[in-house]
Amino acid sequence: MEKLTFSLENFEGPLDVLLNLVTKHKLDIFDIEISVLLEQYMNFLDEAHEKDMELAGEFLEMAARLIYIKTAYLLPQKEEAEKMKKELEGALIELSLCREAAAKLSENFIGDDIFVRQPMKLKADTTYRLVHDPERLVNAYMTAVSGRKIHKGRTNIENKINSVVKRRIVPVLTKVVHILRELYETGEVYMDKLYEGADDRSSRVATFLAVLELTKFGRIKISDDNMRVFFSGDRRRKKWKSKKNSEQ
Amino acid sequence: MEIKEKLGAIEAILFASGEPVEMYRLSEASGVDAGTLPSLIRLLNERYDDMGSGICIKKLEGSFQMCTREKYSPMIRTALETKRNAPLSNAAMEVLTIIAYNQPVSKGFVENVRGIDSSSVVNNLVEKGLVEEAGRLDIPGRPLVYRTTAVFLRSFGLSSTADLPPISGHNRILIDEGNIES
Amino acid sequence: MEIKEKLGAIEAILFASGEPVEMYRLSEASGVDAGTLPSLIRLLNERYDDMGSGICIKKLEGSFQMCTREKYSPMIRTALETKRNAPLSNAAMEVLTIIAYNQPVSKGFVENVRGIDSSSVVNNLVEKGLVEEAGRLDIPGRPLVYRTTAVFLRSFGLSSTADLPPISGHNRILIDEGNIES
Repeated sequence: MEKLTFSLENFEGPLDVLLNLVTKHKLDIFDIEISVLLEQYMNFLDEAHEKDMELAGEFLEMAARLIYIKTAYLLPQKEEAEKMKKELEGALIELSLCREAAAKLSENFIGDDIFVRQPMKLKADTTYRLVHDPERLVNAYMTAVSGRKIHKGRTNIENKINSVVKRRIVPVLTKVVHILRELYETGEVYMDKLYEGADDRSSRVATFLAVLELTKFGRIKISDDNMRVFFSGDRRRKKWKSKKNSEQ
Repeated sequence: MEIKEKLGAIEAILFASGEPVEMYRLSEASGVDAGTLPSLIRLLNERYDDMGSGICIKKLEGSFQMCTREKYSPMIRTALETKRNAPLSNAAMEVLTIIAYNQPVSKGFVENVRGIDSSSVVNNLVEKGLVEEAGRLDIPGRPLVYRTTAVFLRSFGLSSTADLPPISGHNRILIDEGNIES
Repeated sequence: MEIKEKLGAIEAILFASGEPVEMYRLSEASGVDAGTLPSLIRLLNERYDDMGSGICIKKLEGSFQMCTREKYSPMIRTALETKRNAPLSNAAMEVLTIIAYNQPVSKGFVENVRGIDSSSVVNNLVEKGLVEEAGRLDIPGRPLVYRTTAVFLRSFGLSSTADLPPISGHNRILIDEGNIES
């Protein structure tokens, strides 16, 4: 497949990238091959990363989302995966329809060719005449100030996090990051340790899926007794072992 | 009042107001009842056509506005010494389209369709007068919702949002706003 | 160019300009030579007369200006004044209260609180006499600040801004804008 050579700044967010990948690789937008899309998307991110560009959170979030969908297909129950894939396809179809409509609409732009007049400056009395209950002021003020929170401050971020968590995307990604971090430090880690602090079901599922995904990618291996995970390459593991031996 | 005078009054009011004038206001001020108004406006426009006039009256949703004809724009630009504006960016067109076809919608809705924060693009469209706020959603955070304006209609040669070109097969982008804001 | 088109161009230019347009500029932009211009304007005016049009072209010292006819002035005034009977929009109410509870404040402050450019809403409140300018801020750009007026107090049955109904929790949004010069 042709390699993508465009860079991050040419794109309006991750959906835009996906849509380009779908078009470029002639994927069926109504039935996307998630693994192909994921691979291409990862290549794209790598390339963008190589150019020393800071990857915005939403680009990583999308990677996690794709990984999650792909992983969910490994589960015996495929409904969740199907649902999430459909959601993603829906979003892409929507965006492409929207682009089509935008292109069509912009052909009709005549705004620059039509001129209007400024209103005539007449001495007309435009003083406001209606009378209201002063309590209306409080209501309006409270609404105005409540609106402030969504633009500034924490609520916005919280909303964002909530919506992400609701889609259960971040848990898998954070678990992937968590596992890799553990492994980078030590080279090998006990499975139990990975589940430490993962009290709720979704968090445990996320850990499980993260391990599964990393194994499937060949990034990590699981010991025969299913007790430990380690990097596929042996080097670090030995290092860890020798370190451990010296501690003893 | 003679019809001639009614036509004159409508012209004078639209000319002086500059901005779009709502049907009821035009009716109230000119003394022409709202039912007759559209046919008189049609009469005026026919007259302008016949004479090859430089002006015409556009219907923009429930309002009327007097404007110049497209074909004279180069001459007007010379006289006013103005340049063409930079065309709308793809991002701006995209956001404008999302708002136009789904209005009224919140910034959150737009962000959801585009998969990227579009707040500054929306603000920019508001500054350009193509989009305006249209109340708030009755959900936590009470986000503002936006709709297109008369300037938008005029700029794209539409007289109502109902005239927006249909999106291939879909009339609306089907997302329930309620789900987005959860 | 046909005469019809020349007339159209003159109309369009005068319409869009609003202000008086010098003869040489009108001639240059419309492509009609200055010598012919007065006769074409006369032609247009005759036509307006015949139709009882609400507009006409006036000659002022080497310039031309398109205006409304005197006799329609009362109707125009009515049209402009009918706007004042329209109740304040929610957006206008919000902006009004932000100014009322934090006055004097700049448009920038209002925009900050609402997250959206509210310049036209503020202008509208000024036009309605509910809000007025109250000096400039001593910060870069020297933005104008606004305060409420006596009309505002009357509209809400208050005798002073000290009587504004209290707001639970926070009385003012604490953003220091700097010093105000009156």
